[in-house]
Amino acid sequence: MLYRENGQFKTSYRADQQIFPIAQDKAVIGALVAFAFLAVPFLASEYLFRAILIPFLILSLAAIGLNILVGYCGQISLGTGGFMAVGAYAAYNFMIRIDGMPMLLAIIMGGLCATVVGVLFGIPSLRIRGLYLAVATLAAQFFTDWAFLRIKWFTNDSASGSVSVAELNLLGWVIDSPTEKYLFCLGFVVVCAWLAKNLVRSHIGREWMAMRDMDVAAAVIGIRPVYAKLTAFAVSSFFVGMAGALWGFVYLGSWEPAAFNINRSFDLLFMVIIGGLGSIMGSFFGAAFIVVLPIVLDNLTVMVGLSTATASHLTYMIFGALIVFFLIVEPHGLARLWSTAKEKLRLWPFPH
Amino acid sequence: MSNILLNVNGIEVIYNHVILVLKGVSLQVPEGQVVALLGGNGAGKTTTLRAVSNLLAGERGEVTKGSIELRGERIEKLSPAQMVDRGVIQVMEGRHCFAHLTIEENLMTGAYTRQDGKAAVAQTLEKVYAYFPRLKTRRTSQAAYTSGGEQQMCAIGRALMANPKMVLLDEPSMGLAPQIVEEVFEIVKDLNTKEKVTFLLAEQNTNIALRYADYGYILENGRVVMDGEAKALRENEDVKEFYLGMGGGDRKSFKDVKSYKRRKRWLA
Amino acid sequence: MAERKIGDVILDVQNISLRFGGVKALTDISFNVREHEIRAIIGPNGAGKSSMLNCINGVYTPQEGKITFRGQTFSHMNSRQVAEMGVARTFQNLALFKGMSVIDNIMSGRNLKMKTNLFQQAIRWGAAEREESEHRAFVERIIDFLEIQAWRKTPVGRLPYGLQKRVDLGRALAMEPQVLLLDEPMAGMNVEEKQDMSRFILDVNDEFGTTIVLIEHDMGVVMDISDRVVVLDYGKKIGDGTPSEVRSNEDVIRAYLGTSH
Amino acid sequence: QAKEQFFPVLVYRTGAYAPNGVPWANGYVDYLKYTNAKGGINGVKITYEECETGYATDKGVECYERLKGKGATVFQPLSTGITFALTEKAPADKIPLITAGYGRSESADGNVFKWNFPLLGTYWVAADAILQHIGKANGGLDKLKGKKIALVYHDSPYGKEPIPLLQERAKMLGYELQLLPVTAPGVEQKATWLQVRQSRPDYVLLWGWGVMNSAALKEAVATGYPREKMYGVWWAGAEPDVKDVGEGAKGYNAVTMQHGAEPQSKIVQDILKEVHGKGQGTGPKEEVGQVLYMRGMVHAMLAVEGVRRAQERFGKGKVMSGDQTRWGLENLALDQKKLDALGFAGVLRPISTSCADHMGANWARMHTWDGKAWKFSSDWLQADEQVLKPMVKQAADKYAAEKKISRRDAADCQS
Amino acid sequence: MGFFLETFIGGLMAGMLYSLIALGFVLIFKASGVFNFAQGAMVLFAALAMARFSEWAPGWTGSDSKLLANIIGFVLAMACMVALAWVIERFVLGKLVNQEGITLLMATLGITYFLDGFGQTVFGSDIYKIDVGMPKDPMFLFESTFQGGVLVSQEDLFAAVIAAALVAVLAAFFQYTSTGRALRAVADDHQAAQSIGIPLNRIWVIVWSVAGFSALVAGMIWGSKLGVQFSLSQVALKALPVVILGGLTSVPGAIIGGLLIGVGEKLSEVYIGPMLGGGIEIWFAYVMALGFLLVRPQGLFGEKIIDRV
Ligand SMILES: Nc1ncnc2c1ncn2[C@@H]1O[C@H](COP(=O)(O)OP(=O)(O)OP(=O)(O)O)[C@@H](O)[C@H]1O
Ligand SMILES: Nc1ncnc2c1ncn2[C@@H]1O[C@H](COP(=O)(O)OP(=O)(O)OP(=O)(O)O)[C@@H](O)[C@H]1O
Ligand SMILES: [Mg+2]
Ligand SMILES: [Mg+2]
Repeated sequence: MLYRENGQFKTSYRADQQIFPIAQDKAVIGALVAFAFLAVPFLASEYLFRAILIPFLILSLAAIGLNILVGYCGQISLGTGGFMAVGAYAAYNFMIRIDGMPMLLAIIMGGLCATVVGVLFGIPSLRIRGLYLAVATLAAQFFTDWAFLRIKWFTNDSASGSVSVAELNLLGWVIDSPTEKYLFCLGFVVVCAWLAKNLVRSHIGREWMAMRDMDVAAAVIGIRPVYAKLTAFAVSSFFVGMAGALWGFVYLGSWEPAAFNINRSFDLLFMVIIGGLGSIMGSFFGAAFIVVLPIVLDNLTVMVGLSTATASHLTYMIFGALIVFFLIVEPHGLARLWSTAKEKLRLWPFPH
Repeated sequence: MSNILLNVNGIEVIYNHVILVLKGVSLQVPEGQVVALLGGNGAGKTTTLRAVSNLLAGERGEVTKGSIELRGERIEKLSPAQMVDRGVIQVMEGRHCFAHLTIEENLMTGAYTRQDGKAAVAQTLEKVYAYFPRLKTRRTSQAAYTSGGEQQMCAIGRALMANPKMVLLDEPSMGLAPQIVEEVFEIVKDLNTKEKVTFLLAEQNTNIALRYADYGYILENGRVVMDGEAKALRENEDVKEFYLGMGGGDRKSFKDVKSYKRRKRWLA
Repeated sequence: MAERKIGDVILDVQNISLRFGGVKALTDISFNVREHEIRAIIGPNGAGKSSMLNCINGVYTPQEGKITFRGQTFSHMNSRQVAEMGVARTFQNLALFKGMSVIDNIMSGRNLKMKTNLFQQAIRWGAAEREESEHRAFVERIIDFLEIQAWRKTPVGRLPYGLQKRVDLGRALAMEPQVLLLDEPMAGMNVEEKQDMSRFILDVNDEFGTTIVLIEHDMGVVMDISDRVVVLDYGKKIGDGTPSEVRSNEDVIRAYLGTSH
Repeated sequence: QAKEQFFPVLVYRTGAYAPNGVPWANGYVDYLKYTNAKGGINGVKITYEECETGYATDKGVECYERLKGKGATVFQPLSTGITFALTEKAPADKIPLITAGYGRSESADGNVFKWNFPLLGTYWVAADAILQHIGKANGGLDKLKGKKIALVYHDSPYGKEPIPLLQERAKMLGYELQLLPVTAPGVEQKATWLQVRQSRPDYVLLWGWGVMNSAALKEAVATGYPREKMYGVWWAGAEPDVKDVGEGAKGYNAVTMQHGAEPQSKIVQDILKEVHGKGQGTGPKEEVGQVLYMRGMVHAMLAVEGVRRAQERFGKGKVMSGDQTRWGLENLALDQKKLDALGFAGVLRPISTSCADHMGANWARMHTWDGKAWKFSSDWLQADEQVLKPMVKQAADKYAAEKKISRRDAADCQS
Repeated sequence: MGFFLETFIGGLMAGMLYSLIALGFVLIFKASGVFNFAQGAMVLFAALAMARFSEWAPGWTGSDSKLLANIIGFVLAMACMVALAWVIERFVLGKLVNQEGITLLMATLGITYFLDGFGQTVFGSDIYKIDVGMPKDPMFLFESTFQGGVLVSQEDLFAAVIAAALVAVLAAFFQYTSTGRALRAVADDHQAAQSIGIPLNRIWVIVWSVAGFSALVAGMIWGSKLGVQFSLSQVALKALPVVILGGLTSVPGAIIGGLLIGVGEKLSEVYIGPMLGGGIEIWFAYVMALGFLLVRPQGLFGEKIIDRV
């Protein structure tokens, strides 16, 4: 009814290659972004900003990064937490060691440092594959955990290994209130999502996907595995690193290496898979699911009046069961569920 | 007809909740016969076989309408393993050998459901090797490292190891050298006449399929568009033109074909 | 149909031997391919036909022997070099990128020709966008040519086998190859589809002057459309010549054709 | 409408650290219930809500955001990681943090850390008290010269906190310090204890949490290191740490945060009567009076007394805001008389804070596991202010510089 | 030299304990192609069940016999593991036939969450004790040769022997039974295995039960070493480098991998650790595994990774 492609004829390939070739999609996404920028700041409570929206946005960014690596290039990584840590600590060091370093630049530099580390740990992927690689990437996780605890220089000789940042200042705009933080993250994430979307629908994106789906065939059509895999690691860790920096700077304010421990890596992988491998949109769905669900469950179980322990055990159980449930309903994630729904809508009211 | 082994009754199959592939397919396979299922790419042959052997679930497909009966028993709810227990086994399209197992191990897994003792299994193994001598020479290689044709033989041999009553063969000729294709069909005939094994085979190679089959169904776009005795089908002008490549009597050289898509109209 | 000019030797395979552990996949194989011709390789299952293509293609490294392509001689090439020199291929066991749409699969064949860097692609402004559109236009021509317009945006994993084969061909064509290696492009097709595919192959050969090396088990097709045929058996060459020569070769009849053809 | 003072309670009753988190939480909540049973804080009823953090920083932050909206009086995160994160947020929200016996050691400097209250002692206090004790046992601190002391620590900011002090002290006293980090959660310590066996230190200090403590003791048994030479921090000196080691842990010492296991104390008896006696106890009865339960109670008492003190200035029987409570905590004056009245006679020594000193006390005792219970084994020990003060100041200054904040002036101290 | 030996032997022992957990991973992977991240949770669950049941047993039977209590605990815990295997097959794996490895892996993470919550709800989250009478005191060898002797933990020795026995039995199961072959077939291709009549559901219940058994043994040994509590589920992380080093599909690989990792880890921590400030063993284990994988991407004994076109 409302959702129809009919009558939307593309007169140029360019038009067909837009991010959202279907007009309704474009409208919906446009409205959503506008809503997020213009309406949410007036509607949301401080709790919503600080405890849900900001972590949701930052983790979406990290999930986009991880999705590039896992979803698009097919290299499973369990070291994401480590790359986030690199981004956070590197950004911190740029801030603290270079006087007058703009925060934005520091975050980007954090991303770049994560890129370097990511590429380094990506080198084994040229030889090791699949689950072997997945487990091997834990090396990155544990090594960075260790390095930031042990090497004092990284933490500016802080005895405990934990660091904190001074005020966030974006070209004179002091980002202080939750709303400002939210807007900052939102802007950041929207730009990054746009860049990521552009990449995955360009030829580099096709190279990644080709590596994922069939690497021998990819080599035969002239794709260099080295280049494809390492760029995927690079781009992925760039986004992940920036997300790490934001996590430290904006969400936590002060952090220790444990903020980026292995559970973070697993959570991110969850987001990517629940959301949908190989889908930028899915990264958002996944992040929302993993950030919001436990909180909702927590609140619900507490509301029912269970003791804290029972409530949180129950939360664990429901959370685990829901993950399995979603995987069964749609192994390709929420994004696929979404597109199936769209397909149905397109056919509506005819069943097929 | 009392000896109907398999009766497929107006089934619809949907993949992924949205893609409707079979739109009411009905067919019958009498006991002890070879029935061919013909049709172009994407007609739904594989899907039909999967529906019978209950392998649709793994592809996220489901039968939404109609019924399938084996000897009068409804079988839609059975698991693939239960189907094998009832003597119905499918040779999947695209080989699907167990890559890490050797050829012989592959064959032996086929005998998993057998209860009649080691000796009997060994005997069947010898029979399979006799049918496919090439497999015997490659028995210790991992299946993944054998050639495409060898894998095809392995897949067929593996199914035979179960001593089936009915075999669903999906594109047996694909990738086989011509004389092996002949051999495979000879084997089919052999099993059919000697051991009374019933076959339902999906084939693109219409020519040979109709030579060996008793009866044929032609499937296009998820519907049965024609069926009849194999002999009769072979004589049918449309079949000749579209499936045997012999428009106007003689076989045309592939070099000279210029396509004129009358077929599209025929199907509409 | 205009008479095709068959030119000089473009690809020369000399004394190739390939072993996998104890298995001798290829033993001392030599043959050549001339420009613009359609060269078929036939032989029983496991004869080493696919392995031969894999050697030319740089997927396998033969233990012995050399390959000369356009006057340059290699004992081993890596796949990318081969691709850059203009050799494309299709695969026997469908090696498509299953998760990608038809368009993306074929576009990926244009990969070598796309030059914009990572940053341009990320911003997707100017050059990157232009490039994308240009190549898309080319790919659309291939899609038209192969008559798969209706499936453009379908993930290839969902297509029936025969169409997947076409997409595989499309991806190879997108590379604008000088030599096209086809590994059983017609397996699993019915006669009509084989006719279509034959026509595609002949058209490619005609219109773009692409040299074609073809592996096929359907003797009808091979005999009809190829200019010369190599016959392999158990890794050895047992015949080489025009279709009619090969058809009457005793060894070939015994090893491969059987009596019925 | 009845006046209510809201206390958020961050707990971890599940996960790796639950065995330690649960008794603490039970003690904390029971004390709040007890206060209500006694008529609240000058008539102001206490309400509270638990939030499960699982010892994870991000969950802690979420809990903080959720509960602060409900008018939180004071937070006690019971996790070094969460403390670090909340330290950044508390000033903006004007909610004080009590981190009694944990958190940043330099946050004792109230001039920089306006909102942090590491009451009763920091890790530097703990470490110094242990050294004092060892010194005494050897007949003077100077006897430590030439000795070898190993620190087996949880490889995290928590475990690393005592290192600066121990190093400073090593320079002064001339002992050799060996650092042996154990990766969290500390289930595998074989390499660590092989190193201990090889270098044979005279003393081992144990800075662990959760399973790491009992695993360390078991490895000590397995490598034959004498438990009498082992000294734990107060987070490594409670029942869960030794319970399943049993006899093997006999002789193992730990420094206390003043209190130990005190089932006989008046407050415990009162709680048994007023809370458990009325069927309102949070955990099992046997737990009441154990070390971590006591700690939960003590921590709750500090929070309640902070509010009570604030009421003295801002109005008795009124609900105190976070800022007002901060003033109360900053001007705590719990003398012996008050403590005795509260039922903490023999459990705690007087505590008095000021704008500059947010710690309020630097006393500790040793207790030793006798196979069945923790028994005190030393007199009161006091950390050396001469050593600690400058270190705190220096570290706090560094923090202030990094964060670009300036020290509070006298006027600010009045607020 | 004495100390080197001590470290070396200590490493071997620790490695054996890792193997015990690695075994669970290998079993399930070999038989269903599932990389089972829930193995750690299963170890914890099994140990909790055994600890609690044997704690409650005297109350039910009225007898004080420790042996009896332990046996009851073990048997009931095993029953729990079989039930668990059945539930997992019925509600999770059975519905995910023919899905990609990574989806299955995520499903096992879901199971992990569920089990963590469920186990703690049913059995509590305190520290519990499993006491199967393993000797705690150290043993000294070669006291005449080296000063102070070479210390060996008797408890570890005990555990190592049990682990070795278990592995031997399981390796035989895979090698010499026809079920072993079917299991490997399932791992290669679910759908093809189904098509030839291998009943996936039954196979999976069997395999997960066997894995449950190995989890129970691991839980018993680790539990009596560490006490039974949540952290037990994290020892599974220690087994990860072991499985990739040994090869995901090889039972003997789990042992050799375990020994190599154990020794490498301890030696590195003791000899290199102090130079780098310590605490390096965890990542060193991975770096070591990585090093081996660069030479053999399928692990030491794993099945060759096949890529062919
Ligand atoms: N798993 C799947 N998900 C979605 N669609 C599918 C799936 N499998 C098959 N289809 C669709 O179902 C239709 C019929 O496919 P099927 O494989 O049954 O054809 P076929 O007759 O066997 O063709 P071929 O001769 O090429 O093997 C095709 O259009 C195909 O795209
Ligand atoms: N990577 C490999 N490892 C081991 N053996 C191999 C490998 N590749 C091919 N072989 C073996 O080499 C022989 C030739 O195989 P190839 O695939 O080239 O045959 P083919 O002529 O293409 O046969 P078909 O017509 O059946 O496809 C076969 O016996 C095969 O088992
Ligand atoms: Mg088919
Ligand atoms: Mg081949």
